[in-house]
Amino acid sequence: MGVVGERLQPTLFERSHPGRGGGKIPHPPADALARIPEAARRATPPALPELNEPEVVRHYVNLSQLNYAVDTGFYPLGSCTMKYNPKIDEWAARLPGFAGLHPMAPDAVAQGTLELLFELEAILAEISGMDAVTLQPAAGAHGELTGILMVRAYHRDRGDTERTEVLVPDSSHGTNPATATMAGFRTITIPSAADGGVDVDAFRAALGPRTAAIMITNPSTLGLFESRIGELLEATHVAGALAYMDGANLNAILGRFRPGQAGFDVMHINTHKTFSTPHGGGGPGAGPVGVRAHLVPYLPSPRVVREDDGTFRLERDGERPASIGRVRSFTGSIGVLVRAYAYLRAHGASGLAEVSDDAVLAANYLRARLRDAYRIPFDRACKHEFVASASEIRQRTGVRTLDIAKRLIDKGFHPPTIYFPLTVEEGMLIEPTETESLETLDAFADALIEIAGEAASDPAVVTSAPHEAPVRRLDEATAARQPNLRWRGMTGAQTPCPD
Amino acid sequence: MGVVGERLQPTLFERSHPGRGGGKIPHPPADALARIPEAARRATPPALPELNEPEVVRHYVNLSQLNYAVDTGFYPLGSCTMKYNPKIDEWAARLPGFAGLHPMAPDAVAQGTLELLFELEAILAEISGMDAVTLQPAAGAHGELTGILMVRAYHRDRGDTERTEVLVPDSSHGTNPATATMAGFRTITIPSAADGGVDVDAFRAALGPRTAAIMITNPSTLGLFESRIGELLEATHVAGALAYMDGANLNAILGRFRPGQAGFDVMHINTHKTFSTPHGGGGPGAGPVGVRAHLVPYLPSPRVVREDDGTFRLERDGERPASIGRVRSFTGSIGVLVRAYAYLRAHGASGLAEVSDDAVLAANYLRARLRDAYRIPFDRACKHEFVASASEIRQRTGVRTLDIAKRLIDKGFHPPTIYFPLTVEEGMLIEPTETESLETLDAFADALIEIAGEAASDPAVVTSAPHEAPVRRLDEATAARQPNLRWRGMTGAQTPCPD
Amino acid sequence: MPYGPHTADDRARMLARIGIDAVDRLFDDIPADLRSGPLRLDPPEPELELTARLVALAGRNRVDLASFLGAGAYRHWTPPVVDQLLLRGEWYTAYTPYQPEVSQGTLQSIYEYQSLLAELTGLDVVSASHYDGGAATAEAALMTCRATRRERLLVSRAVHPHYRETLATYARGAGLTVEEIPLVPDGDAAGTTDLDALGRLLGDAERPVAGVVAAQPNVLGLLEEMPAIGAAAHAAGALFVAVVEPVSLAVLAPPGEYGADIAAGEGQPLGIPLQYGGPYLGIVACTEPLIRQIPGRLVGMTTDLDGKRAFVMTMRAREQDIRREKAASNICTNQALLALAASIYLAAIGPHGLRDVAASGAARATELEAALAAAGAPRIHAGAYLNELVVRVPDAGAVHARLLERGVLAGIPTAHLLPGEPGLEDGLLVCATEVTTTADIERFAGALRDELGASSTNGTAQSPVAGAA
Amino acid sequence: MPYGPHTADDRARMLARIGIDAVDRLFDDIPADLRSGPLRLDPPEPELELTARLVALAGRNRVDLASFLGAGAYRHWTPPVVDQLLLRGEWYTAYTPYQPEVSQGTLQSIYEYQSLLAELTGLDVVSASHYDGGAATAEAALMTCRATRRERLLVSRAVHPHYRETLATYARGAGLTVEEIPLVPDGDAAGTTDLDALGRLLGDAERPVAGVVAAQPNVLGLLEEMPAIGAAAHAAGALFVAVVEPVSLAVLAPPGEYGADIAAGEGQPLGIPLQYGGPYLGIVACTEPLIRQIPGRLVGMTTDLDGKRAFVMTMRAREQDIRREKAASNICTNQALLALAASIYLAAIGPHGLRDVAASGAARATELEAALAAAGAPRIHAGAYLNELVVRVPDAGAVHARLLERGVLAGIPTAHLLPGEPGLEDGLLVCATEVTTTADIERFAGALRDELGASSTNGTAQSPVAGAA
Ligand SMILES: Cc1ncc(COP(=O)(O)O)c(C=O)c1O
Ligand SMILES: Cc1ncc(COP(=O)(O)O)c(C=O)c1O
Repeated sequence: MGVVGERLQPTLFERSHPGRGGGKIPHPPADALARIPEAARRATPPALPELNEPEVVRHYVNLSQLNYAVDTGFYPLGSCTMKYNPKIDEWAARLPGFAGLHPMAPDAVAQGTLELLFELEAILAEISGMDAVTLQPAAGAHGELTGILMVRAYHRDRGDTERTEVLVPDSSHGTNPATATMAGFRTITIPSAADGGVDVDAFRAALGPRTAAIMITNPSTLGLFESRIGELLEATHVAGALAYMDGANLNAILGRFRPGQAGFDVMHINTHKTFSTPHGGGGPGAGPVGVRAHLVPYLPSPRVVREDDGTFRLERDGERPASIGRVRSFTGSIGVLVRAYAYLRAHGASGLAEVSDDAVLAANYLRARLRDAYRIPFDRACKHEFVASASEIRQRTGVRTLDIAKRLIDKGFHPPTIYFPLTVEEGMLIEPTETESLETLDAFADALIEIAGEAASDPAVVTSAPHEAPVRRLDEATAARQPNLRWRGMTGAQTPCPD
Repeated sequence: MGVVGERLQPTLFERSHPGRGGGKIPHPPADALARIPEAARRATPPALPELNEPEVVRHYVNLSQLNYAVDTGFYPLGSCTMKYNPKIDEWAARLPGFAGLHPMAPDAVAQGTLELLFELEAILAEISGMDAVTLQPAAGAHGELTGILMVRAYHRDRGDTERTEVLVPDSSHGTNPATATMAGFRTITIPSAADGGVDVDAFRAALGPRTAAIMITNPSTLGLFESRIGELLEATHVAGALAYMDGANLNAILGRFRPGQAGFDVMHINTHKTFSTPHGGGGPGAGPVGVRAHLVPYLPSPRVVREDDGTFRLERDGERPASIGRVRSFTGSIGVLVRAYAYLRAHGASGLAEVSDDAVLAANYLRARLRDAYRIPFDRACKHEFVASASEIRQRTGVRTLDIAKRLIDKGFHPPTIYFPLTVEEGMLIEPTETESLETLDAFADALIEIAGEAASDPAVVTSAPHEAPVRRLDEATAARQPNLRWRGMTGAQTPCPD
Repeated sequence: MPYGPHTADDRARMLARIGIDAVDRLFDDIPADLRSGPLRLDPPEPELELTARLVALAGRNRVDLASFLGAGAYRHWTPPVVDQLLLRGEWYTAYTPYQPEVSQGTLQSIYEYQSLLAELTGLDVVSASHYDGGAATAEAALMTCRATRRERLLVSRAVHPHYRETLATYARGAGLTVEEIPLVPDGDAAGTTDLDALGRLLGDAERPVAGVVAAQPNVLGLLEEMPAIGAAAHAAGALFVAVVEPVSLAVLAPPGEYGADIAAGEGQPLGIPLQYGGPYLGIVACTEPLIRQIPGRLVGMTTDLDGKRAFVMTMRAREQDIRREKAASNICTNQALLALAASIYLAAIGPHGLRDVAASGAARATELEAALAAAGAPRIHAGAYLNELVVRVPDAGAVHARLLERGVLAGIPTAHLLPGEPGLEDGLLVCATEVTTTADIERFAGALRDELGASSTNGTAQSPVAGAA
Repeated sequence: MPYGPHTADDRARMLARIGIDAVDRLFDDIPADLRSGPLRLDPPEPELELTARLVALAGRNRVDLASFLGAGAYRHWTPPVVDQLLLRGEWYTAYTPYQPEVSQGTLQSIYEYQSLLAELTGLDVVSASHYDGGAATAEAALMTCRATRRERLLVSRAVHPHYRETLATYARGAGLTVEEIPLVPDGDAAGTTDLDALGRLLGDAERPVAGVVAAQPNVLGLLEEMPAIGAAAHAAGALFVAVVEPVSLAVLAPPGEYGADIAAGEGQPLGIPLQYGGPYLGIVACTEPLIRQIPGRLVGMTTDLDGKRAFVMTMRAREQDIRREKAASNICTNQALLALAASIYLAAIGPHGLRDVAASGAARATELEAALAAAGAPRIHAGAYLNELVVRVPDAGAVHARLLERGVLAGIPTAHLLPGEPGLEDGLLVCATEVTTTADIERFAGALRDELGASSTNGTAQSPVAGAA
């Protein structure tokens, strides 16, 4: 009921009432389906919920109020870049010319979108320092798969078929090793050095003729720039492997470091992080992939081509035979890319540089503010995020990072990413982003410091948190042991169709 | 912070930070204002708040969550018809063709809107049983003024200048007498009879050669149909006066009673009630006025005219010389009227009849359910709303209607209208509307019955309510004694303009 | 019914509880001879078909023209954030905040609106909103009568004609007299309120004046000598009502500074779509001493029982629901959502942005003036203007119609706007804002040049000329 | 930076606290030789100008044509309530619900989505979403390999070519073999999966098949013998993947009923705008025994410490963030907001509405078939179809291009869709849905009649003919 009353909501199914709803679509002729053979028809209508529009609205309005969101408060979820999503981008994606265009429309009908995509590729190529970009992948992990499949095709085309391994640092995001597996590679995990960077010796030891690629997240998931990246890249190339950069953390280095220019062969970009397309409660995103010239032949098809007369078209089937093929249906998550394009245009060169400067400044400011209350495992200049650890607090008080995270909820903040990367004990990865004000950063630091105090003075208040949220901690064990993944017991929409 | 944290929000001014914002409008040339004389220029820039867009969004998203609304729950505010506002209507009003049309656009440019208005007039004329309708008035009270000014013009044109009084029942809405005053009339208040209707004898006694008009709300603000309306109308007309119907309660009688056909001379309609255009936290609305033939010459100008060739135009200046003139700038609250039109089309004849049937059914159902716990002063078939009274509860327990209203908040409901009409002691005017489900009606009745129980068993919990809202009861006395109606203390946006 | 919840079964249960057998019984109190038959309207239209109908209707309006229309409603660019926030059901499906405990959102937003407009106007008391600029001006004029207990109003003829007509309608109802202050016919001050005439009108001691109403900028786009008008009014014991355009207040002196007692105006330019005239936002602001005369709602800051800051409707004894026939006005439903739109717009665009909007309009208007003059349509007036101006075009009405066929909405013929006003027979009132593009201006000037070349060769003046013919 | 909060002063305060003098210091860890110069991009564009740019670009797409395009993406009418609810920041600016206590909105909505799709597909386990129909199909195929520990996949050639190509790309990566099941070339079953050929392919005991993938309706709009395909697959120890279109499931038998182990498909028809291809909604559903193989997120119902019902992500051990290289898939970011759109669409349109949508498409398609046949373009196939069909048009590619000039988007030349497929050289795949109007159909048929009349007089058949040439 919003501002007052019970906040948790019944399910759509509990709200259902046979005979409700209707009035939206004219009824087709009664014999509309007569020509469909009985055997192919559905015997029992699906038992979908029947609601009238007012109930639908209340359901989703009230449910939405149970969510924490960037639009309601500070969301310093490390590695996820939860920054402000400009509203003009939402408007742009909904322009009928963009939103209503059919993906199988002939090129002549799609010139506006094709031009936008072509321009966007160029902008991303400039930012990434790459020679070409594909906009097809639907997310970061999808971009990784696309990139690693190109690596595979590259080696295979050169007859280099013994390269079956991908080196991945232990601090990397889970998508990296999972991608390697999906692309048919074996993952070799490289430990981190004491300074948080890749252990270069271990790396050199693992590198060899079986190495197809290295996947480096830079800045790393610890928020640290790999300062020995030059060495790593050189060794990789000397070994005949390719260097993949996980660009999920590009937000930190816009205009400061262009991976392609620096020697990476291929990288993906998360538009839903760096270019602020909204995360949507878990998606959608887009994961454009940039490549250097030697990988261009392998880019997925179709790409956008500009003709001499200034018109645009999609590549035709088979036009680039070395392509790894499609990684999805149609051309890409265009609605997401329209938003990214608008964001990029609004910022321009100077704005993008400021994005990174301010993101990095904010992270370092928080690091400085939290230094006394929390252990900062790598207490040097971080990039857009940094890891703090409650390991000492835990030793002293028994209060764990999980508890601190839950207690932050009581204080009105979304918790940071916790226990990631897995390499840091009781870690929390804090990413403030560039769109949060100093007042907000201070309030958050104050809250975390206060909680550190509570852990000492009144640990129970922390370990039993949250107290103010719509629900308390959940029974995840039962959820996994006896999974209830769908509603049962609707009796089916067998009521006569209402008018 | 939405789902958790402090719910009350700082003001825009407290959120302001000099130097924030910008990036939306290109800067004009520095000399853009050079040709404006110094004397006409503003010396100090206005001290408006400076926020970046993320802060603006959080401000208004979080503030909005402090509101109870139809979209979040049951809002049985009597006399206000807080029913569901269909979302297609919001969509329609935002179509660029409607939203972007300039009010001084020539007729040729405005054919779509003019056609819609013309059709809407016809639909409302049919519903009201009137001969013609003006769509100009911006709200119900504005419609009243328009109608009563037409009455005035009518009498004056007939040389009937001694008619200086307007008869208004004591249960009427405050806008009725206030309107009479604005139109230069004296208000004569007519008491109610024991059955809640107009006291016909008192009415006859007051009626006379000085009576310009009677203003009858039908169904009345007690939710009762004036069943002696035939008598009242006849007496009015015999006395040479005109009969105005306050149509705010039209929701109850669609397709059952057409006021013009029944003998009323003029009435207004609240689109924001009967035809579900949203109330917007207090507005906007629209108050179309229907008249019988003898008042058509006085309708405000301009009206929409249909030419023989099927095109539409606005009346030209002076085309209908007896018109009372304009009651506002431009043509009307068109955006509101587009919504009403969509609503009317979606419902059609049968849907509108169902609206009233179901609204009346719901009100009578609630009346039946509450009969044992509350006094129902007029316990007969009501229309779309009814009055319940806590007078007996107050006598027994000291708990007042105000307390009960506040306690309803704790139970997740918006309170009904209380202490209105003023004629009922400890009254609450309950209007459930036709869009609320039986489950909701039952939950509301249960809550009210429970509160009646609490009043007896634990009156303090009721008199100190609400307990669950973002704020407790307010200090209205100080607010009125030492009015603080604006923020002070912003130091002014004298910072250099940010880029 | 498309949005209703009730099935036949639900209805049966309700009837049973009520103890009747048919809904018809609930209408037995309508006298049989007064009952109506079924409505003669179309059947319900499913939303899918309704969509097509509405799209077709909207498509019959032409909003793709190069438009130079102003005169009280202005094309502006509104950041999309404004409408996206307005579309939240918590805002637009709430009612008047009668229950403050569950309406702090609306209440705080109104308080903020009052504060923002107080700052823009330089006047401390701002009502929560009125119907529109015309109604606001009328209510402001009525305020002066209540406050001075006088019954005569003077209105500059350069106040928007719709506002003057609305004021006349309201005044007629209230039994008040309205007289118009003529405009200076020629010379440097041509087109502005005639101060001498004002002096004469105020000088009639028999018929003391309650209020003087003038607009800044006026309906011809010209800047008035507001301090002088105010001083004259005050010298005669009258109150001074300034009709203002809120975006201009980013750069023009605020009414509170030049002695206005009341400001009235149209808030549409603050982020509200044109919509062929409404819903718009009537602004009324006044000085503290007039606080008990102001019509409409006021929201004040206060505390709750726990001492928490909170907001509430206040000074309600002026309002119709309390005072009935003695109320300051009959206004009830107002334009709260539009006031919210204006606040969000101001918050989103910021003070510098607002200044840029106003100054861009001025810059575009300068460009427009030059282009039209070069095309043979010089400015008519000599006085200063902000972003609207009148140019002379021989046979203005006909040229206007022909330009429309060429996709140019060439402003408004002044002969329609101020019929009979000397010197304006051949004028077009044109307007530029920050959304006016150079391409639009060139299109206008080019088309105009063609038309003027085609229609006559007896050359019109090629450079601006002050004063009327 | 347009949306940033920091002033020079703020930055100075932050630097001071960090103890450095310039932001540049924070980038000292980037080796000097690898630092980049300033980006060679345009300067920031104020939103006002960006608005104009975007409107111009969008205007260069043509969305005003009479369109008969389908083939995997479908024009439908979506109740406006869907997008208005999606635009709430609480939905679209949240992230993956890692903290369930402050994410019950998203979690419950995913649980509801899973339940709705389980009901539509007749399969109990539904993932929280995949990238799109193509990726979902590929993931479903990979599941069959993991579950059977086999490495050979059979895909009907009547599965959308993009899906087949995506599957091929994924399979190549994973080292799997994909073979296509040919289509029946002629006769009553022309255009559907060749069951005999399928039998032969499954019969190869040396190379056991993990999964058989077929689509219902297939990409030519035809209805397949799904039970027979499933039975054949199962007989060979393979799993059966049905590629489905969710709106059709209102009227067609659900995969769970005809023996599919997995359903995959594109959720776009459930209220998601066309957007030139995305973001869309990949659907994957499976039977309970396959639960540990399903990739992507799952949300389950549970309780909190107080016993209150609540929702949480569950069975996470399949996912990359926990399992890393052993995960069921690398998927992380998915299409949650689109799953929400689909749920709201289903809730708003209801079961009867969904049936009406599906049946209206069928009715419109019948109308279209008749009109095109009368215009000289008879249907090519004899089999049953729902709302997409292939008609024969001599020189289809050229006619298609000429119709485009006349404002008709005449579907898709089948020669492009399934190059080399016998009998489809001269076909157009056309589609009708509830938004197809009679006027559009007449426009198409009229233009086609003109074109066919103009281009040749050697009469094509005037009545439907079964089978391929
Ligand atoms: C470092 C890193 N790499 C890869 C990814 C995967 O990106 P996506 O979630 O878009 O698939 C993420 C996402 O959180 C990430 O943080
Ligand atoms: C009976 C009645 N009359 C008149 C009005 C005034 O209508 P409005 O608020 O639109 O001015 C109302 C509004 O609540 C009302 O209930």
